[in-house]
Amino acid sequence: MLVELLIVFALMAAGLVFLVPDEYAGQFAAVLSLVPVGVSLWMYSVFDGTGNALLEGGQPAFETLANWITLGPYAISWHVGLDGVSMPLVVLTTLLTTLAIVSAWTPIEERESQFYGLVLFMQAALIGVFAALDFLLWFVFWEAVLVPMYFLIGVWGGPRRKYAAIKFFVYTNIASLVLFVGFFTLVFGLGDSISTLGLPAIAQALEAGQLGSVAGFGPGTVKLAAFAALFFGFAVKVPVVPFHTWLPDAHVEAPTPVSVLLAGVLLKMGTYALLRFNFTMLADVARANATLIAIFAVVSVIYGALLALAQQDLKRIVAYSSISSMGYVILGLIAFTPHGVGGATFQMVSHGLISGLMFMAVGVIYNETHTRMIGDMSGMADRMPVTAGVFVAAAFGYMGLPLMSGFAAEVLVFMGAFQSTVIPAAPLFTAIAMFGIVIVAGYLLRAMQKTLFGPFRLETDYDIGRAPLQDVAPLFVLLALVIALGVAPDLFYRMIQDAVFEVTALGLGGGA
Amino acid sequence: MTLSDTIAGLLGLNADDPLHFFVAAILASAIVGTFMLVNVAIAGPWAKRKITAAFTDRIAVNRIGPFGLMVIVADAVRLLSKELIVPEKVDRPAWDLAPLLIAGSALLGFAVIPMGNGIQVADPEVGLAYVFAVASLASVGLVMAGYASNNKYSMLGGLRAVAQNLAYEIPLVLTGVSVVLFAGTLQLGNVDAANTIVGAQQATLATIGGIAIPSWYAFVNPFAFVLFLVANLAEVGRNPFDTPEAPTEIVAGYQTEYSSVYFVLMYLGEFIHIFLGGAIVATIFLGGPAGPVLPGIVWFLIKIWAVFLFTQWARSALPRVRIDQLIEIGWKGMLVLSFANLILTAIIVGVVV
Amino acid sequence: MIPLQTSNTLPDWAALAPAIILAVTALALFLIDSIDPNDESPSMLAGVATLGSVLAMVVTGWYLVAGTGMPRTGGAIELFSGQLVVDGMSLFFTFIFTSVTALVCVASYDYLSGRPNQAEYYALVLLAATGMSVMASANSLATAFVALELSSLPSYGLVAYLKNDRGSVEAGLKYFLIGAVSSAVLAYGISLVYASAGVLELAAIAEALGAGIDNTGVLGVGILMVAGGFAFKTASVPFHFWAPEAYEGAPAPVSGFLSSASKAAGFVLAFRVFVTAFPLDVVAGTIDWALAFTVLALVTMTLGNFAAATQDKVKRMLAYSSIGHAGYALIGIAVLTGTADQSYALGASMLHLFVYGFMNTGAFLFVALVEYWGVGRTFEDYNGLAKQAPVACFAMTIFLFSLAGLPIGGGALSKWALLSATASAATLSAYLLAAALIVNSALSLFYYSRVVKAMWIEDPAGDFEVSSYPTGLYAAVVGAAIVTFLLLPAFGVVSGTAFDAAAALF
Amino acid sequence: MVPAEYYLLLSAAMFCIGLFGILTRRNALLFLMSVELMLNAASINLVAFSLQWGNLTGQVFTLFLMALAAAEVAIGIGIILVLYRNFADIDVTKPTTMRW
Amino acid sequence: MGNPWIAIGALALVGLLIPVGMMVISKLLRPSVPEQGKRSTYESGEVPTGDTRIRFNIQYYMVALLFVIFDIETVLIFPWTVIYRSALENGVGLTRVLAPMLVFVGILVVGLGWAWRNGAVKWVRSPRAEKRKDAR
Repeated sequence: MLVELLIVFALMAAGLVFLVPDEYAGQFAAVLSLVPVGVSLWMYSVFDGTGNALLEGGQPAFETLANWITLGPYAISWHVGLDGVSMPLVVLTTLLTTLAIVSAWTPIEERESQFYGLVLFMQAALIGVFAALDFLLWFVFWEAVLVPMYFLIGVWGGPRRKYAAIKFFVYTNIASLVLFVGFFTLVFGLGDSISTLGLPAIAQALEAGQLGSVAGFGPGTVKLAAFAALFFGFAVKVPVVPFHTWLPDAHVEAPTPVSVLLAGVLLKMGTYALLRFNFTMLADVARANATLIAIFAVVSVIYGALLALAQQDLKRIVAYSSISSMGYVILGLIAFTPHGVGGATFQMVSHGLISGLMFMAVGVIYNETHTRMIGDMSGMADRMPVTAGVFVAAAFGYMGLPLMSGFAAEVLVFMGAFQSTVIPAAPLFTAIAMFGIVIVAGYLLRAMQKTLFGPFRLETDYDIGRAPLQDVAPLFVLLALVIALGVAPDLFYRMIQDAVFEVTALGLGGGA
Repeated sequence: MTLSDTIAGLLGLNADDPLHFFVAAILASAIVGTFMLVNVAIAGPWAKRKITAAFTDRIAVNRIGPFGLMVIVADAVRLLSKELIVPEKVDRPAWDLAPLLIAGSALLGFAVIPMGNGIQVADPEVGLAYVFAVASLASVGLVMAGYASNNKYSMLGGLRAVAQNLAYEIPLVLTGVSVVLFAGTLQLGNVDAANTIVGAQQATLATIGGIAIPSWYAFVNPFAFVLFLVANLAEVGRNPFDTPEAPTEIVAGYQTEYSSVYFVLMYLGEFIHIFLGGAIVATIFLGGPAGPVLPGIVWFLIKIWAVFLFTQWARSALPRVRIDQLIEIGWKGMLVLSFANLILTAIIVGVVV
Repeated sequence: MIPLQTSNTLPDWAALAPAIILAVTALALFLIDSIDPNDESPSMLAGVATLGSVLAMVVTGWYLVAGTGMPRTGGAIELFSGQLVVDGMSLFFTFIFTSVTALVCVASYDYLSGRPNQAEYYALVLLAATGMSVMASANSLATAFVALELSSLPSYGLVAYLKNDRGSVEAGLKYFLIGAVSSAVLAYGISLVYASAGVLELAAIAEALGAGIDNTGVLGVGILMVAGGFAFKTASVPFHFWAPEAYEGAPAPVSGFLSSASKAAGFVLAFRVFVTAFPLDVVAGTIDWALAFTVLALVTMTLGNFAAATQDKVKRMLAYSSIGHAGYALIGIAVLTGTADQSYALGASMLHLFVYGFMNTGAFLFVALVEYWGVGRTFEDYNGLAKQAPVACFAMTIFLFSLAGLPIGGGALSKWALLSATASAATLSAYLLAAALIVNSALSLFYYSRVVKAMWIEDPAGDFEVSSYPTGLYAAVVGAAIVTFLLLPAFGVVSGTAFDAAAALF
Repeated sequence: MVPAEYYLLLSAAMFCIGLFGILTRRNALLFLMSVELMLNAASINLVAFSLQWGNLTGQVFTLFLMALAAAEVAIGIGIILVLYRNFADIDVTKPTTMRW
Repeated sequence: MGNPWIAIGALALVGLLIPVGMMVISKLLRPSVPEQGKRSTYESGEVPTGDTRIRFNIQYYMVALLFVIFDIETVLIFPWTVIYRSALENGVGLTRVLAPMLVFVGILVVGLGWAWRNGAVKWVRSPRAEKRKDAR
C-alpha cells in the first residue's frame, strides 16, 4: 500500500496547495513534499524485491494488484510494484521534487499555489510511471506527466515560453501516440494468449513466443514494427538525436525548478521505458538491431556534446549535455552486459542528481544576474563564491571525476559496452563514446572559466550579492548525494544489478 | 343503397364498372345538386328577406309573382347580367378561384348526407370525417378572396373569417365526434342501416304516453346538441358570429370587391353552407331524414329549414359579438366545454355499456 | 413485473418512469407558468426542472443497479405490444440524457437570468429529454420516428430561443430546415422499409426480411434513407451542415444539450434499429450498411476534426469537434461485420457517448459561462481567463484534454475501447478506422490545446474583470468536471453495464 | 386493385418534386411546403402498402405523420416569423451572420 | 354497391360544373365597359391609400398556430371514438380505453391553459400588461 500512499498523498497535497494562498504555497508545498521523501526513503530501507518485475522469477516489492476495469478480452488492473530499477528512480523523484520546490521560492513570483500544485501533481504522476506494472495504468501516468509540464513551461517560462510549451507538448504527445499504437500492435498480435494488459504477463507471453500475425503481417514484422514505434516514442522523450530538438527550447524557457525536474526525472522516464519495453520485452529485436541503436547512442553522445560546445547560454549548455549523457544510457542498455545495463540504470539516477544540480546552480546565478549568457558575465566567483564552488563541483561530477556518482556510472557503462558481445565492434563504439567525455570537459571548463573566473564584469544597476540560503541549500544537498553515490555506488547499484541481470540474459539470447 | 346505385340499377348499368358507375353517379349528383340549389334559391333572395322583414315588422318582396316569389328569377337575371368589375392589383388566379371554391366545396358536403327516400349520392365508411373535412374547405376560399381582393376591408374580413372558422372548427368537430362515441362508426348511413349514425338514432329511447321517442342524439345528449348548434352558427358566419362580414364595420368583408356572377357564387356558397350545416345537424343529432307519417325527404327539408330559420332568427334577434369576444368565446368557452362534453360522453358511454 | 432488489415489485409500465417523470415535469412547468405568467422567479422554474431531471436520473440509476429489463432479471420489458422496450441499453442512454438535462437545467439558471419565457425554455428542454428517453426505448420505426420528432421539435425552438439575436435565429432556421428535410427523408425511408417488410416493429422487420426480400432496391434505398435520418440526429455526414451553425448560434447550454444528449439519442436509435431490424446477415444481399457506416464514420471524423482545427471561435470549434466525435461513436456500428466482438464494439460506442455526455456538455457550459461574463467568442478573447477564474478554467482543461483523449478524464478510456473494438474486428476497413481515430485524436489535441493555451498561458489582450461567479453555472461546470475525471478511475462501474446492455441486443 | 408499383412511382415522384423544391427555392415558406410534399409522399406509400399488406400499421403511422407534420409546421412558422423580424426577409440564403 | 368515392368524385365534378356554368352564362349576358375609375378598390368612397399587404395583428397568427395543434389532435381522437364503444362491448376495461385518452386530453388542456394564461387567445392586451411583460 505504500506506493498508493505516495501517489495519493502527492495528489492530495497538490489539491491542498491549489487552495492555499499564494504567499504560503511554497513553504507549505515544501513541507508536504517532505512526506513522500520520508516514505520513499523508508521504502528504500525496507526494500525486499528480487529480480526484475517483468520477468519470471521477479518479485517486486510493495506490489498491489486489483482489478480496475475489464474492456473486452482484457482485464486492466491497478498493478503497481517496485523492483530494483524503479526503486532508485522513485527515491530520485521524491528528493528532486522537494529540492525543486525549495529552489522555486526565489524565482517563482506569480500564481505560486498553482505552480506548486502542478509540481506535486506531476510528482504523483511520475511515481506512478515508475511504479505501474499495467500498461494502461502506466500510460495514464505517462500522459499525466505531460499536462502539468506543459503548464509549468507555458505559464512560468521565459520569453518564448509559449513556443517552447507547445513544441514540448506536440513532440511528446506524438511520441506517446506512436508508442501507444506500437504497443497495441503487440497486444493484438498476442491475441488470446494474454487476458490482461499487465506488463509482466505481456513480457512473459512475448518471451514464450506467442506473438501471432496482425493484419496479415507475420510475428517478426509485427515485433519489429512495434519495436520501432516504441523506440521512436521513447527516443523523443529521452531524447535521442535526431528527435531532440524540443529539449533545448523547453529547458531554456522553463523556470529553473522545472528544468531541474525535466532533466532530472522526466528524461529518465524515456530511458526507463526503453529498458522496460524495448530492451526487456523485445530484447531479441534490440539485439538484432544493436548496431543501429549503438549508432544512435554514440551520435547522441558526440553530437550533443558538440552542440553544447557551441552554446553561449549556460542553460542550453547543460541541456545539450543532457542529451549527450542520455546517449551513454542508451549505449549501456544496448550493450546487454551486467555492467552495461546496470551502469546505464545507475547513470539515470546519477545524471538525475547531477543535471539537477547543474541546473540549480545556473538558476541561482541567474536569480542574481538575470542573465545566462557566457559572454555577459565573468568573475562571478568573486561575488558568489559558494555558488561558484558548488558549480565547479557539479561540473566535475559531470565530467566524471572519481568519487562522484558520474564517474561510477560512466565507468560502468564503458566497461559494459566494451565487453559487449551484442554490439559489433563494441570497443570502437565505446572509444568514440568515451571521446565524448573530452568534449564535455571542454565545454564545461570553457563555461566555468569564462563566467566564474577572471575579473568581475557584469553591467547591472544593482549590486550582485551572495545567493540566499534557500537557493544554495538544495545545491548542497544534491552535491552531498552525488558524492555519496560516487563513494558508495552500492547503495543503489546492488539492487539495480539484481533487477537487470535477467535482462542481460535475455539480450544474450536467453529468451525467445 | 345509395341514389347512385339505384340509378345505375334503373339504367341497367353495372355498378362495379367504374365508368358505368360514374355515369350513374353524375346523374345522382345532378339531382342532389339541383335539389339543393333550388332550396338555396328560395332561401337566398326570397325567404331571407321575408323572414327579416317579419322580424322588423316590414313587408318584403311582394311585387312579382305569388308572395313575390318570382323575385328569385329577377334577381338571378339581374345579378348575372351585371358587369364584372375587376379591381386594380387583385391577385388574379386566387381572386377567380375563391368563388368557385366557396360554392363548389359547400356542395361537395352533400355527397354523403342521407336525404331520405334513398337520396344519398354516396355512403363511405368515413362519412362524418369527410363532411367535416369538405365543410372546412370553404375557409380556404374565404381567405383567398380576402387576400386577393387588394382591399383592406376584404383583407380584414378574410382574416376574421379564418380566425373564426379556426376557433369554432375544433369545438364543432369535438362535439361531432362525441356522437361517434355512441354510434361507434363514422358512416352516416341511412334510416334502415342499423350500424350507422343515422340508423342508430332510430332506436327507441323511451316511451312517453305511448309515443315512442327515438334516440336522436339531440335527446340523448342535448348538451352536445346545443354546443354543436352554436359552433355551427359560427362556422357558417351568421349572427351573432357574423364578424367576417360585419356590414357596419368592414362593409362586406371578404366579398366587398366581388360583383356580378362572382358575387352570386359567394352568396350561393354561403347559403349552401348554411344548409349544409343544417343537414349535418339534422343527420347527426335529429335522426336524419326520419319522422312519423311524412316521407323522409320531407322530414329532411323540415329539419334543414328549421335550422335555417334558426340562423335567420339569430340574425335578426342577436347583436353581433366583437372579434375579441368571438375569439375568447371560442377558445375559452366552447373549446373547454366541448372537451368536457367529450369526456363526459365517454364516461357516460363507458358506464352505460 | 420488474424484479427489483427490494421485495416489492412494480407494474410493467413503471419501467418507463424516467420518461414519464420528465414529461410530467415539463407539464408541471407549464402549469407553474400558467399560474402567473409574469412571475419573475426563475429559481422556482429551474428548481423544478432540475428536480425532475435529477429524479428521473436517480430512478434510471436505480433501475440500472437493480437490473430492470436486463437478462439477469428476466430480459427486456416490452410495453404497448412491443412498441417500446426497456432494457439495459435504453436505461443506459436515459441515464446520459437525464444527467445532461440536469446539468443544463442547473447551468441555465444563471444563463437565462433576465430573459423572458424561461418556463418555456425549461419545458422545452424537458420535453426534448422526454423524446430522447423514448427514443432510447423505441422498438418500432413508428415510435422511433415519433420520439425523434418529439426530441427534435423542442430543439428547434430552443436553438432559436434568443429571438432577438440574429445568430440564434439563423441557427434555429438552419437547424429547422435541415431537420425538416431529414425527417422527411427518414419518413420516406420508413415507408419504403414498410413497403418491403409490411411491419414496423424492429424484430418483426428482421423476421419478415429474413423470410425473403422481394424488392431489394426499394429496401436498400429505404435503409439508406433511414440511416440518413439518423445521421441528422447524430450530426454525421451527410446531414451535418446544421451542427456548426446551430451549436454556434444557440444559447450555449442548449448547444451542450444538443451536442451531447441529442447526439446520443440519435445513436441509440441507430444502434437498436440497425442491429435489431436490419441484421447484416439478413440484409447482406441488399445493402452492406456496415460499409456505409464505415465510410460515414471516416468522413465524419476527418471532416469534423479538420474543420475544427481551422476555426477561430471556441464555440464553433467545439461544434465541429462534436461532429468529429460523432464519427468516433459511429465506429461502434461500422465494425459490426461478424468477425468483431459485436457487443464489445457497440458497448465501446455507448461508453464513448456516456463520457462524451459529461465532458462535452461541460465544455459548452464553460462557453456559456464565458458568454455570461460577456467575454468574446474567439480564441484570443479567452486569453488569460485562468487568472480571473482558475477553477472554471481548470474544469475546462479537464474537459478539453479528456475530449482529446488524454488520460485525465474518462475520454481516454472510451477512445481506447473504441480502438480495441476496431482491432478486434480485424478487417481492413476496421484498421482504417483505427488509423483515422488515432490521427484525428492527435489532430484534435492540437486545437483543444489552443483553448487551454489561451486560457492559461496567453496574457489577456484587453482588460476585463470577471465581476460575478454565478453559482448555477459554476456548479454545473465543476460537477461535470468531477464526473469526467471520476470516470477515469471509476470507468469500470460504467463499462460493465454498457457491455452487458450491448450484449443483450444481439 | 391498383398495382403497388404505381403507388411507389407516385410517391417517388412527389418526393422528388419536394426535393427539387428544397434544392431550388429560397423562400422559407416554399421550402416548408416542399417538405410537406415529401412527408405526404411517405404517407402515400404507407397507406398504399397498408392496403397491400392487409394491416393497419401503415395507416396508423400516417396519422402520426400528419400530426408531426403539423407540429413541424407550427414550429417552422414560428421560426420563420422571428426570422422575418430579425432579417426583414424570409429568404433562407439571406441570414449569413455565421460562416456557412 | 359501387365505390362511394367515384360517386363523390362525380359530385365534385357537378359541384364544379354548376358555378362554371353560371360564369359562362354571365359572361354571355353581361356588358363590359372598361373604365379606369371604377377599378379602384373600395375605401368608403375615398381614394385608396397605401398597400393592402400590411402587417396585421399577431393574434391571427397565434390563433392559427393553436388551431394547427388542436385540429391535429382531433385527427387522433377520431379513431379512438370509433373503436371506443366496440372495445367496451368486447370486454376491454374502462380504464384501459378511457385513461389514455384522458391523459392525451389532459396534456392538451395543460397546453390550452398555458396558452390562455400567456395571452395567446387574448385579442386585446392592456397597455399596462404589455409594459409589465416588456419590463422583465
